[in-house]
Amino acid sequence: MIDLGLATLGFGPDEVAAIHLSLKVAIWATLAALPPGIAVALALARGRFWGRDLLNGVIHLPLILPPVVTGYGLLLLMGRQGLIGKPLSSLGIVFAFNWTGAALAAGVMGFPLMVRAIRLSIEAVDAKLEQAAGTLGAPPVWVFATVTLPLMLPGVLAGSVLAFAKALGEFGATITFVSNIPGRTQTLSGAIYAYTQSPGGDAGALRLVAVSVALSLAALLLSETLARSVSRRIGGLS
Amino acid sequence: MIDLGLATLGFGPDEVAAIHLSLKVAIWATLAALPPGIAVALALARGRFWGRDLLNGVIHLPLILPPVVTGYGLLLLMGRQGLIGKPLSSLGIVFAFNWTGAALAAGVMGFPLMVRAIRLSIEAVDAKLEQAAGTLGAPPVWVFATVTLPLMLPGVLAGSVLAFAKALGEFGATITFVSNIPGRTQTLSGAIYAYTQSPGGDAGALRLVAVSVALSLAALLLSETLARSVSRRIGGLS
Amino acid sequence: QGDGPLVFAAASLKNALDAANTAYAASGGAKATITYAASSALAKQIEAGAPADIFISADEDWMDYLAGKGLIQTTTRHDLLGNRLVLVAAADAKTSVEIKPGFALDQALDAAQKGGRLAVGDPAAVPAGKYAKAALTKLGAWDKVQDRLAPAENVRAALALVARGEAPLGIVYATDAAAEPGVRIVATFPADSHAPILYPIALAKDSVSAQAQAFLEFLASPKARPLFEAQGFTVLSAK
Amino acid sequence: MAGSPPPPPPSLDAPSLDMDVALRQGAFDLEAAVTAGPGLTVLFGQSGSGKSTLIDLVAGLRRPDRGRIAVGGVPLVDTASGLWLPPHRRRVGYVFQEARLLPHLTVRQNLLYGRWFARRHLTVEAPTLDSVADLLGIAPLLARRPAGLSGGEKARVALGRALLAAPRILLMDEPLAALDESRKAEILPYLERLRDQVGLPILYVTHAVAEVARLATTVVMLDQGRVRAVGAPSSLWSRPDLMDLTGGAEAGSLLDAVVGERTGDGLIPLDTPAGRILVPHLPTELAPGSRTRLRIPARDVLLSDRAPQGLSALNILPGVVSDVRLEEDGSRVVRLDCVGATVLARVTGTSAAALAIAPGRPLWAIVKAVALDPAT
Amino acid sequence: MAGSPPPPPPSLDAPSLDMDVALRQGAFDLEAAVTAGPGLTVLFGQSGSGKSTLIDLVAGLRRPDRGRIAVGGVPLVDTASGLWLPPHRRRVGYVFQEARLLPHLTVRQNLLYGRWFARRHLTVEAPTLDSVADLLGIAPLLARRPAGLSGGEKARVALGRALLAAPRILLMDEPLAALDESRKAEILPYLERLRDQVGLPILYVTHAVAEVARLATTVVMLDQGRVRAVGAPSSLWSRPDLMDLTGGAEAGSLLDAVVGERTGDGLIPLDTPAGRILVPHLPTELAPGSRTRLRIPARDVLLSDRAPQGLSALNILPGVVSDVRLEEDGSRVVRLDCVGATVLARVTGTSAAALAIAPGRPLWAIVKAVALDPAT
Ligand SMILES: Nc1ncnc2c1ncn2[C@@H]1O[C@H](COP(=O)(O)OP(=O)(O)OP(=O)(O)O)[C@@H](O)[C@H]1O
Ligand SMILES: Nc1ncnc2c1ncn2[C@@H]1O[C@H](COP(=O)(O)OP(=O)(O)OP(=O)(O)O)[C@@H](O)[C@H]1O
Ligand code: MOO
Ligand SMILES: [Mg+2]
Ligand SMILES: [Mg+2]
Repeated sequence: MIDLGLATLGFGPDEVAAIHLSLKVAIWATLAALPPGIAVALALARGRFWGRDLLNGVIHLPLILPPVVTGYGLLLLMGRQGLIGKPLSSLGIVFAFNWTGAALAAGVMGFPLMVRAIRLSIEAVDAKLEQAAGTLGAPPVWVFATVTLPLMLPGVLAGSVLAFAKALGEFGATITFVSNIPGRTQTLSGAIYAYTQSPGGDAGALRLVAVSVALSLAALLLSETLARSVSRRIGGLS
Repeated sequence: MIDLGLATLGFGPDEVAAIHLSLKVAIWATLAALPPGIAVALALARGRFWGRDLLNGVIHLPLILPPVVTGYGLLLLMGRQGLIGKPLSSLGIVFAFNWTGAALAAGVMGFPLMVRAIRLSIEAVDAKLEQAAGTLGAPPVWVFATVTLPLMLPGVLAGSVLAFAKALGEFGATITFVSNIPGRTQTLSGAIYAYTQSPGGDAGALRLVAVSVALSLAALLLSETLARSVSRRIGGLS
Repeated sequence: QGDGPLVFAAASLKNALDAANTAYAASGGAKATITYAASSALAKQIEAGAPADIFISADEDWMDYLAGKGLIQTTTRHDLLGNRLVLVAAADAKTSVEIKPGFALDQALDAAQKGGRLAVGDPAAVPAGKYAKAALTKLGAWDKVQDRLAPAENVRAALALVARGEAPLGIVYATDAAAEPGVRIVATFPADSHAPILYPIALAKDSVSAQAQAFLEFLASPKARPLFEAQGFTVLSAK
Repeated sequence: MAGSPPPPPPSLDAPSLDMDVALRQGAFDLEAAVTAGPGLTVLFGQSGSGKSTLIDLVAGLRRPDRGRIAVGGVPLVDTASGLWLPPHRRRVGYVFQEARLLPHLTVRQNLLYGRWFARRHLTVEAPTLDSVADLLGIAPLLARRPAGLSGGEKARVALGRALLAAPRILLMDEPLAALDESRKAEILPYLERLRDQVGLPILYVTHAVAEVARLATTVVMLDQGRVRAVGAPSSLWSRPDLMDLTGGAEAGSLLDAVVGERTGDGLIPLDTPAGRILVPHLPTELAPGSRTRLRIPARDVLLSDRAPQGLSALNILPGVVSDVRLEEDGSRVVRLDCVGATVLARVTGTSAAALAIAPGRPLWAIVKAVALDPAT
Repeated sequence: MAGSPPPPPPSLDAPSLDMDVALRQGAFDLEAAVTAGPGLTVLFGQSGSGKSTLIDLVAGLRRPDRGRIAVGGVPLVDTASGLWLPPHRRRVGYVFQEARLLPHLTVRQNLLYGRWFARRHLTVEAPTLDSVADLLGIAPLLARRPAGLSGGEKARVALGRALLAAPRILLMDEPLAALDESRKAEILPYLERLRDQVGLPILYVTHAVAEVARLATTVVMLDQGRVRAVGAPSSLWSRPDLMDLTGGAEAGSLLDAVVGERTGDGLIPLDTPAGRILVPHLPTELAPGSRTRLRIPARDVLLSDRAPQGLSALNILPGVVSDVRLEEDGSRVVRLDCVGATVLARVTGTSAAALAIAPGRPLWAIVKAVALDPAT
């Protein structure tokens, strides 16, 4: 992870760690959520299978439930003794008290936002173009990669930004799932939360809020620039 | 508000009140967020004005910040002593410790999700169709109402569902802004939170989680049905 | 909710206060409306003008915070309840630890689970965490475990970490441990190892409810005492 | 404007379209001055020559870099004074090259979309939904939505939508390209009626010479963003220098004509500058005395060195050769002066030699009556 | 299948398209059996008659309710056995009625899109990007994206894309409708070459009779979802019962012809069943000995009661009237038997009377050489 030179700006070592960790967690959460996010969005937008509504409901759960509940849920499922976590941990994949767990929690919380954005974009893709690509000999996977995916890029970008921002802001599920260990699982939000819980912590909280906002704005601007260049192309002024 | 007959299902009066309140809050939050949500989405999708990126950043804040911080922010801005809350309360509009405040908090938290979805849909509307409507004599507002709006309906629906679900799940900002007063500002999420905080409250929490999930699923199904009927029309099989 | 008082209470008091409230209503009082949330949130809301009549904090700090701003009627402030700090393990764990000065908590953790962590309330934010830190420091064990904590958002979350086997040991309130079948109390911290765990209560400065004083008195009365004790609290101010 | 000499107004009336614009888009550079009188002005030119761009400028869907446009004396845009009338206030009826139907509305709703804004401008003669739907054969489609329509059905709905909007000017970008002949034959007379009776100015893009011959009052020849020529079709189609645009194989002459009274054997005489020509039928709208135009493809004209006998052709026009042009393929395009009007004939080299064709030689042009049907 | 008598295979080869399908969409009901040999099969019919639907079925973009389709002996779909070959494995080159270009790719990328999948099927004669871009005049557009292209430019790119995909069958839905005459004249010979030399079967939708005459091996007449007739264009265009579809004004005869050696004066003789006919030029691809077809519009034929003298027309065919049909407009369509082939001539009532036209009367048909140019 790059050194942002934050220590020289008057941030304490735990704060610097939290900032770096937040970035790492948010980036990984977004990247890791992307493939399943696209797959689920595709299934929901195009699929006609049994359990479609159920799947739709399940991925919305993190949005519907208080984050603490989602955190408990993750603990039950993905914890060391959890239904999925137990077999995984015997494979050496441990989420508990690990930054990976924070990324998982952030990814799960951002998942419904990401899926919705991508799904909207998929639904806006003109199926006739995909048909045209098919008649030219492209098998469905190829059509997806060369036609559907580029055309749904606005949604993928929007979904990624939402997930990234949510990952920076998420803390209820994260702290419940992997706790708030400075230097290890304490993200920016966790650090901000800790400040807000002690009388007189407002100044510290505000400083970290500023960092959080700056990071998100950078991500936002980046995505807007990308989106603009994409739409300029498609829009025609070649 | 309709009586859901929940009392007969073994829910306590405070729980029944929380369920009713959650519905009320979520519906109002969604409805109230819709007009500004559409306006902001339109400005972001189509506008080329100074401060566009700033506006974009500001509406994403509730996503980026820990909900508690957003709640504090609301308290500072919209509270009885707040910058905006004070003049408003002299007009008789009081958010603090009122269900309207819960709706405000939920609306604010869901706002970035709603705006993103609507914006994606607006960007997918073919401007050539709007031009065609214009040549037929329709002034811009009319074109918006009869062409743009119907064609962006999928995004409006998706955004509303996200905002509604978020309103049901939101509790960090709400509890911080308007507290968790049973019968007054305690929503389902607040009640669930309170249960999770008391030893042995898991069963109670689980019961309310089930209600919350059921409500959201109903909203989801409704929106999917609407969306399907919309897209069936446009898609052709008349 | 009738004309009963509006009570802002720390979330961990929910079971006990709900029971007391019911008893109060049964005895003819106007049932109180009780809001449970983190003490920090409640204090800041009162600061922002929340119409609370009574504030019950989970620690002295947030009560002091409001007192400093002149937002409580200091004459009505007193410590209502006390609590004990305990070390817990999962119900089926065979761990046994004796708490004494210099005790090797880190080895106990390792014995139960290699590299295992100690679940606590976040010492930076949660009162239970602050008490735990004080106690461990006093007992000379803090340095051994301060890198091995699992700081949770609140006591209940810490408890869940232990109950789910994520952390082999945890430090929580006796009241929480008593109600959670998933955990077993391994040992209780000596009362003198930390500042007394107190739940101060006071009337808010702007209290308007005529019933507030009555409810406050009821909570401190012998009638309420067994209800608190049933949840594991020590009742400090029964008259 | 440089490169485009100001064309003479083709009619004595005030021009109904007056534009002089410049616009650059990508590598394409449009610079055109067009003054078109009332009636139907065809924009003619190769693919990519700027026809749709020009129409978009009139509709207000593109903005000129500089220049001005006025319709019927009403200025729509003038970059010098900063004037800009938005599209919805221009009252144009635009039939787009692609249909651009509103997908969420039924065919009926699409057709009636402009009606509300047109309500103040509706006259008793304004077409009704029913009349337009009947004309275009889309009555059975009214309850359908655009997605399921065939290509030609979409084109017809788009046409109907523009007609129903009570426009002040019609802009039609290849409106009939997707239609079959019989459908076209039904719609063409209607467009003529709009042009002649309703007096609606029409800007019309087409690649079909038959449509030019039948409909055009004026033709504007576009070539790579520049106006190559403007004028009545009869003059442009006899100009050898424009054959690259008017189409070598399609060369022919266009004669202005006045309709006469039907003769006893059912034929209708048309008085042209070249003489009287009999045709078997005319569009019903053409009453005696009205003006029309005949197109005589050069390859449909036979030449004879004597007045022919016993032939089925009724129309034999005497003339004098004024010009012979050798085509790439070896054939000759012969220009015959027939009492002031020009008739073009295409003959093979063999025939040209056999008939000793040279300027000054008197010959007879033989045209089959039915080849003159203005409906073609 | 009911309503559509099985047509005789138009060629001796194995049929390259064999379909017998039924499909209902909304109120529209398609039920068609089509057997077409190699060569170019035109689907002809009014707007909404089911042409695009039929092509979609072959491409696999719509599924028949029941029936089967095979191309070159390879079954593509058979509802009876549940066979379904997905579109990308059918190797069709589909030129859609709307261009359907991929908006995010450049013109070059659009053109080459199918190339990767075609790589195993490329022969040395397969067209290259450069050759196709030159043919279609889109070389300057290669770096552009579709959104800024004109209507005709889009149509040409779509055409090029299909040609470059090395298809096993070409499906073309009005591919030339948006193009100007000169562009068409460049593309038509290329399509002929594909048909004749490459032997690519082509299913072709058009409303233009000129394209039918020039290109069609077989014509399938569709009428409201049913096959009205199938056959060689020369037979269909002389059938009076099909005139509602073939177009009254467009009536004419189509003659099969064999190309001969160029004569001294540069004319090319074509041997037809009606006799030798001289034409001034042919598409360069037509070598002596190759087969082609001439279209003679009925209105371009003059009748004479004596062998004509001193006329520029070179082709004078003696024949005997076999039928006279009175048209709605008062003119007569005369069917002349010329040594076994049929030539149609349209004459006015006056001429018919003057020449005493009746079955059995010997007459001379006069056709201008240039009117026979197969390019028209
Ligand atoms: N999804 C649909 N639902 C209902 N009717 C449909 C649907 N798709 C096509 N049709 C109808 O089927 C008929 C045939 O359509 P098709 O596109 O095949 O016509 P076409 O012969 O190609 O006409 P055109 O020359 O106008 O393109 C049309 O009347 C059309 O309205
Ligand atoms: N946005 C753009 N960027 C670059 N070039 C453009 C753009 N829009 C149009 N052009 C070019 O301008 C030229 C004129 O386009 P226009 O659509 O006016 O042609 P047209 O005469 O209508 O042709 P067609 O008969 O093919 O429809 C074309 O060469 C086209 O590629
Ligand atoms: O779902 Mo939250 O309340 O933004 O962490
Ligand atoms: Mg165009
Ligand atoms: Mg079609």
